[in-house]
Amino acid sequence: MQMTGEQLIGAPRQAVWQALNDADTLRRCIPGCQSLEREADGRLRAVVEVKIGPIGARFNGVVTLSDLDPPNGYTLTGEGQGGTVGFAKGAARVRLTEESGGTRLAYKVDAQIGGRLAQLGGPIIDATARQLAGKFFAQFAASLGAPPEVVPAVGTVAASAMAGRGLPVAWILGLALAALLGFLVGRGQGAAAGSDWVGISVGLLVVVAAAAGFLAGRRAASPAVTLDEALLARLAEIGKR
Amino acid sequence: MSEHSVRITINGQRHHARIEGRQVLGDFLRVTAGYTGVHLGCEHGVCGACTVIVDGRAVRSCLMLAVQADGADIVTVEGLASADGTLHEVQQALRDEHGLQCGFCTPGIVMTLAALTQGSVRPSAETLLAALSGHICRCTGYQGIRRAARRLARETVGDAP
Amino acid sequence: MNAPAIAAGRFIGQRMARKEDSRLLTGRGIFVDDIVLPGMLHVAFVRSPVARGTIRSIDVSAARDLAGVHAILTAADLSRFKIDMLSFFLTAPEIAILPLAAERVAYVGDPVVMVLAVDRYVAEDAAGLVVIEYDEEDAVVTIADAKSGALVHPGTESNEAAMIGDAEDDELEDILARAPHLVTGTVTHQRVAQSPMETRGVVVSRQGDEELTVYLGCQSPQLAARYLAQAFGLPHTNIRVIAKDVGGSFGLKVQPWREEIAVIAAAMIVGRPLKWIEDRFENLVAANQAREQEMTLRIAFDADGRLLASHADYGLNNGAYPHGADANIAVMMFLWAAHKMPRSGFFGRGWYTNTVGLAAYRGPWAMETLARETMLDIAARQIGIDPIELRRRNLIGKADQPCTTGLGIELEDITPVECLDKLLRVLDVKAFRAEQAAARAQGRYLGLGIATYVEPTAGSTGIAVLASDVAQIRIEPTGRVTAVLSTHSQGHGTQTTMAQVIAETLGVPYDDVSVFEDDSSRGGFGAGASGSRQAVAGGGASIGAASLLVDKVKRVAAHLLNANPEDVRIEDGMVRVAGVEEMTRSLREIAEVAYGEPDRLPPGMEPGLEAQYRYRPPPITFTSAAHACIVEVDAETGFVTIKRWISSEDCGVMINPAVVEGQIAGGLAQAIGTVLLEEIHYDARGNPTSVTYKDYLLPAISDVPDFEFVHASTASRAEGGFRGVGEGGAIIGPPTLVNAIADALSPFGARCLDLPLTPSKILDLIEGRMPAKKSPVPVAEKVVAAAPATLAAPSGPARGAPARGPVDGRWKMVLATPMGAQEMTGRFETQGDVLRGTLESSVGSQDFEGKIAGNTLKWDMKVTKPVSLTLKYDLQVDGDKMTGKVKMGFFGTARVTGERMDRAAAKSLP
Amino acid sequence: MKPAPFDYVAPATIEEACRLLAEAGGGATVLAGGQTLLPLLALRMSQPFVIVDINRIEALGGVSRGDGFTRVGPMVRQNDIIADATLARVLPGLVTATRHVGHHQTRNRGTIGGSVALGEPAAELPAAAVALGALLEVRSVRGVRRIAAQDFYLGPYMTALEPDELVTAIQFPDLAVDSITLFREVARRPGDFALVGLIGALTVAGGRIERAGIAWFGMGPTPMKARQAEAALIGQACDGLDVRGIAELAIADTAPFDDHHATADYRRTVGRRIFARALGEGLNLRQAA
Repeated sequence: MQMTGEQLIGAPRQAVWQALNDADTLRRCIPGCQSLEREADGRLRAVVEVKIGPIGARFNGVVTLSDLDPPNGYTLTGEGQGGTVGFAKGAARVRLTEESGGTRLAYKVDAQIGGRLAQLGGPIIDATARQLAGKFFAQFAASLGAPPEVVPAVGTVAASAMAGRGLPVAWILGLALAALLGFLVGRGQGAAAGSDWVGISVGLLVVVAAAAGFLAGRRAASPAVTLDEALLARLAEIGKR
Repeated sequence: MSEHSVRITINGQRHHARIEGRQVLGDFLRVTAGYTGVHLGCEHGVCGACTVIVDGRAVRSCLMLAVQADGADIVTVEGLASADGTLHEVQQALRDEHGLQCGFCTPGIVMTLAALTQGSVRPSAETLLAALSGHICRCTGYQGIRRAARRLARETVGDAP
Repeated sequence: MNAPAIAAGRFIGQRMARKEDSRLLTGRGIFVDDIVLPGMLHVAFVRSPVARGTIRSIDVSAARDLAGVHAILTAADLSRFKIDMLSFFLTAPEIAILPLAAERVAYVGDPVVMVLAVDRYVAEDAAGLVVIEYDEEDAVVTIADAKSGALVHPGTESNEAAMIGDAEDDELEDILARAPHLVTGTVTHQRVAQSPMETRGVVVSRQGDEELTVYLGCQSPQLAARYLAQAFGLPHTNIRVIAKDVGGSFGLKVQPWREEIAVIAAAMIVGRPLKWIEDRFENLVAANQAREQEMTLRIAFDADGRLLASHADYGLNNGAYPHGADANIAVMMFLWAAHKMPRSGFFGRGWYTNTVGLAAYRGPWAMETLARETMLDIAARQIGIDPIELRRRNLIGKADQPCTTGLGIELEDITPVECLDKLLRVLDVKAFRAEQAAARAQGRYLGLGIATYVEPTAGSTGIAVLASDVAQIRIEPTGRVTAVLSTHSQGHGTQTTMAQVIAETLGVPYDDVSVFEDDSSRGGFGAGASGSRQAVAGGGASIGAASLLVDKVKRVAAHLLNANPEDVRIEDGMVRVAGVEEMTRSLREIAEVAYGEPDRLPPGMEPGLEAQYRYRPPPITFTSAAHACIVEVDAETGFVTIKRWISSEDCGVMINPAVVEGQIAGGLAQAIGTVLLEEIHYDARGNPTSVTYKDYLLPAISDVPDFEFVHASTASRAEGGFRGVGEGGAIIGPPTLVNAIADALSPFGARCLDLPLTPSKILDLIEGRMPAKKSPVPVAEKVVAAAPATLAAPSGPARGAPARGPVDGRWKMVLATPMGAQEMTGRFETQGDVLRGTLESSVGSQDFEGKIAGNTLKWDMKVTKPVSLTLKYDLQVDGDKMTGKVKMGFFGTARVTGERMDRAAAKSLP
Repeated sequence: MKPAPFDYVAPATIEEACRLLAEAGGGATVLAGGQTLLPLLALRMSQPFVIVDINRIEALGGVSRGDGFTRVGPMVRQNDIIADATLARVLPGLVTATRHVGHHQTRNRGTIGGSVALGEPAAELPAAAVALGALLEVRSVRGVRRIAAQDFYLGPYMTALEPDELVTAIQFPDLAVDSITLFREVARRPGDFALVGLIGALTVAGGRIERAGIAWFGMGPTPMKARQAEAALIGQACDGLDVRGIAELAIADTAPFDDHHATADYRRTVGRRIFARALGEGLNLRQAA
């Protein structure tokens, strides 16, 4: 799976660069992130816990920063092990350039998910990762004092609008997390009836599309998903965690 | 992980055991209690081979924890034929109609039919056949199973698939 | 020469209740998972989550520390055994196959680590703690990927696993080009899972150093024991395979495979009984699967719709580790086996991919019937002939036989035309067409599909393991009859049908006969269930052994009663002398004398009433059939309702019509699943994504209609007149249903050639949107010769290198044929450019003369058995190595490799 | 396919269950009918620290009539919903929908509350709750709150329920006696997930549609409420209704997807058709035929 994109952040490049390298900032911005520690030689070790309804897993992720070129960018390679449920891994190239109004962050990501996630989770993964990226971005921008991109009360977007959003750090750890939706940590009651359980992959794809679309805001294309206030409220609220 | 002591009646016999909370009922019946007629075909609630009667109702023993059956009365396929070996009506019907081949899915099918025909009022063929859609048989193409169900039904009308 | 339908006997032809059923209905069958042994440990596998790559590291420390874990094994631990994985033919595979992956993984689900623990729960806990790092590589998933992608098995020349036929045939192309009618289409058959309700499983315990008792899900304990003996290099008698009840197989359990072998090896290492029961998730991810093939078929007709020629271009996805590398020669052998087809050619190739390996599935060559019958219907529409009439014009009928097909198959008594006639006696086509027209007027779409086929069942040439079966029958001193047979049932009911045959032949009550076939340590070798062979091969053996006993009983009784042996009859367990009622004795009385009072027996007669007979069936026996199916397609939702299905088959003399119909019905249900429901999906990275029964849809009772049966029952030339019936429904069912759907959709001009026909796809066809197609087989396109770097295997043969030594001398040569690797010894002698020599193999030896030019050797060899053809050898010598190919007529081209045996012998030949 | 280790607790009261959920701090999973949870446990896609089994809580069962509503306990088994005389009279739509949930054997264990609380987007009961305007009573140590079903579903398996909360009742408002039930489901096999399905209830008075509640299942991330179609229907005369036009509006409120079993295109196309048929037949309109 590949993702490329760029985003203008309302903060000076040096600040963005520092934030990009500040484990604490990253931890706070990464959905479901239990811990994130910087080890020697730029490695970041993260534990991400995700849960959606009855489904959940704990991922151990390691991210290596290389080609460090402050304050212009770096390359990340990351891998997340989810034990029985599978793995996620990938690499991302990040560039920062100054612009009027702030810093433009551009990234190029290539990554995969494997194991039961890919076998049972199907098409959700790609979309989930993108959504997480977008999710992280809102957090990250907020952490830099600039408000996340304005979100319409009701976002109407197409799945295509998911492309080109997000930030690699979140995404790399998000890969681990991509297993399941980070913004759902601890949501949902586990009880269920009927033999409803296999629809998971299917549905997730769409909710992620919805969420990512919602983050994508106005760059919406033709109508695909309509979100109600409850979802927006929920997303906004999680956004604050 | 928690351990629990359970009292479960199986085919009229009382079983007292100490089990892990995570043990699935199907495993308890097969491994702990020794009723190997209970067959686990998919362990995710689709094939129906593990169906047993719990407190009068046909349920998937792979979709229940054993600890949940504490105090329950369970009947497995071993509990149907009479002591002298005479087959239960459902078993006889399946035998007469050649309703089985490899016999792996058979215990589940027997238990669903036994549960539905145990009452005083016989269900219709449609009812029995609808319930049998919860069982997968890979051998027979269902011909003999359907004949047996119709024979056991209140009236023998054709099913509407 | 067709004998009239056989009048039903006392037991043969009767719908006897099955002997298996009382135990299976009361939960007292014994399946592998029911076996519990003292000290038994449970196995769970850690499997690769990537389809292709190398194993960077394996960390089992956390898993090993878990309480209840006994041992954790990897390929390194098993490497102490030399294990030879074998094909179904018990020949060595073309590629190296290990029970556990060592350096590389080749598909998602590839077993890498085994956990041995006190129970399966703990074993799975520990499996989750094993950490394996992989360097993932791009996966080769589809046939198209295989043609252009990296090597699935580094060290091989290409991803081509097997090849048959001919890429170019100008003469044939010419006929096709000039034909009045040319019909072309590509039929795509999805990958399916055999999906027996009981998954694979094994319980193994080691006795002493080298003795093994193996409870195994299999299709023949005898074949499995022989397989294991060869695989582990142990004496056959040291291995006892027991398989009392097996919950279906359909080809999956035809031979032990990587997991079973790994568990058996592990049991030898740890010296504790081990149990592995495949769970359904493993079964759908990692058990060998079937079909996934494509055929582009071109058929030429004359103006009257008579066949002129055909060419089939065929591709078969073998996965990474097939049960036997395969280009499925049977597909080509039987494509036109029942038709007047003047000229047919084909080019078939099997491909390795990073998916689960190929295994047999009920009617492994079924693609030929699917492709032919669906294309014949398309042809009928295109030419403007009724599809039934088109078949009548081209099928080989009674009057045309005996004859030999283009591929050398001798036909004497196939009966597809008779089956079709019988079918049409119960199906009023005219009335249906009227109903169809009326329905269409109301926007309802009915369709009628018809198909015919012939199925080779028991054979006794070509495949060594299938050549014969044995029956050992005893009339016990009690008068009861015990038979030990080399047949085996995974639902077939051979304990019932063989007992019927034996009771009929002996003249004893059915209830007095007990059949045993579940233990390799009693009875003799036989392949058990495979290729619809058991009625013919097992039935023949049973009749043979029972007849020997009848003869002996007559001689004993005649001697005791002073009667003429010809006047003695056995009826219902009583021995009677014609016309002398008071001389009647029970079989028990005779048996007691035979065993206990040798002095009262005819002089020199061996005591006892025991007989063994090994039966070799005719070289080939055919079952024929014609089926019809009527469907209604809901044009609003694309759902198909099957309204009627009639089977008209000729499986010869029926032993038990209920069992016969059960076999056909089971096959038809699988056919319905194949056409409408079942599909194993892989994503682009080789992840299987139909890994539960909620995504892999098997037919339920509501998907299968009531079938109607018509039986032609003409006796075959086999003992008892049986023909066999196991696979037919799964072979003829798919085209019958596809043709019915296509007929219903004909107003939309839809072609239904891409299975499965899901509601979504059917709606696309109806509304003219082409469904997303998988890569079709390009017509006879050549394999890319100029290979990318990855194709240049390090150990690859040095092509075109100048000969660095003379060829003269003795060479050890290996011929990679569709039947597996064949070893031979070659002796070569050169005089100038003349090459003379001899090839010796276990079969015999043959001289040849040819030419040598530089390092290139060429010669032809005529072979007459099993069919006559000319082998064209074309080899290159490179020092002490020899590589090249041999063209084997329609068997295609096989790779040849050779090694010099005696350097010294060089030039030393007289 | 064996569950990973967990602690199992089976409280006897709602209060105790809420306390256990609060203590677990998000690490607990509630076990109701278990017909979805058990497979997830077996596949180890669900590995909770604690399983809180609510099957022994009497107070979570039973069907009772209130003033203008019917109260259904979340632990009422699906086959008991089907067999319930009261529900057959006052909520025929719920009964019809429940007949399509899973198979006989799973409905013997599966509960209405479990299905409604899970929020499987292709399942019948969450859509029924939305279409029939159900109100979910939710309890935790922090207190009680009521959530309208239409606000409850945020995404697949993603609901407004907090990790420490338990659904303790489902209340369905009474429908007018002459209300019309719409139900259609298209699935590969009986008991399978809907490729596309819809459920609705219309109240007709004096030939006009007074109230309309319609929801799709299998057509998006949640039960998809056909808002635009509902709005268009209310106040309309039954005669001469533009069924196909309203079907278009209904489809506009869906967001179907491609998967193994059907394309998004298929779901929209067939959804349009079954909606028109259901509505047409429901109102006995000739256009339908």
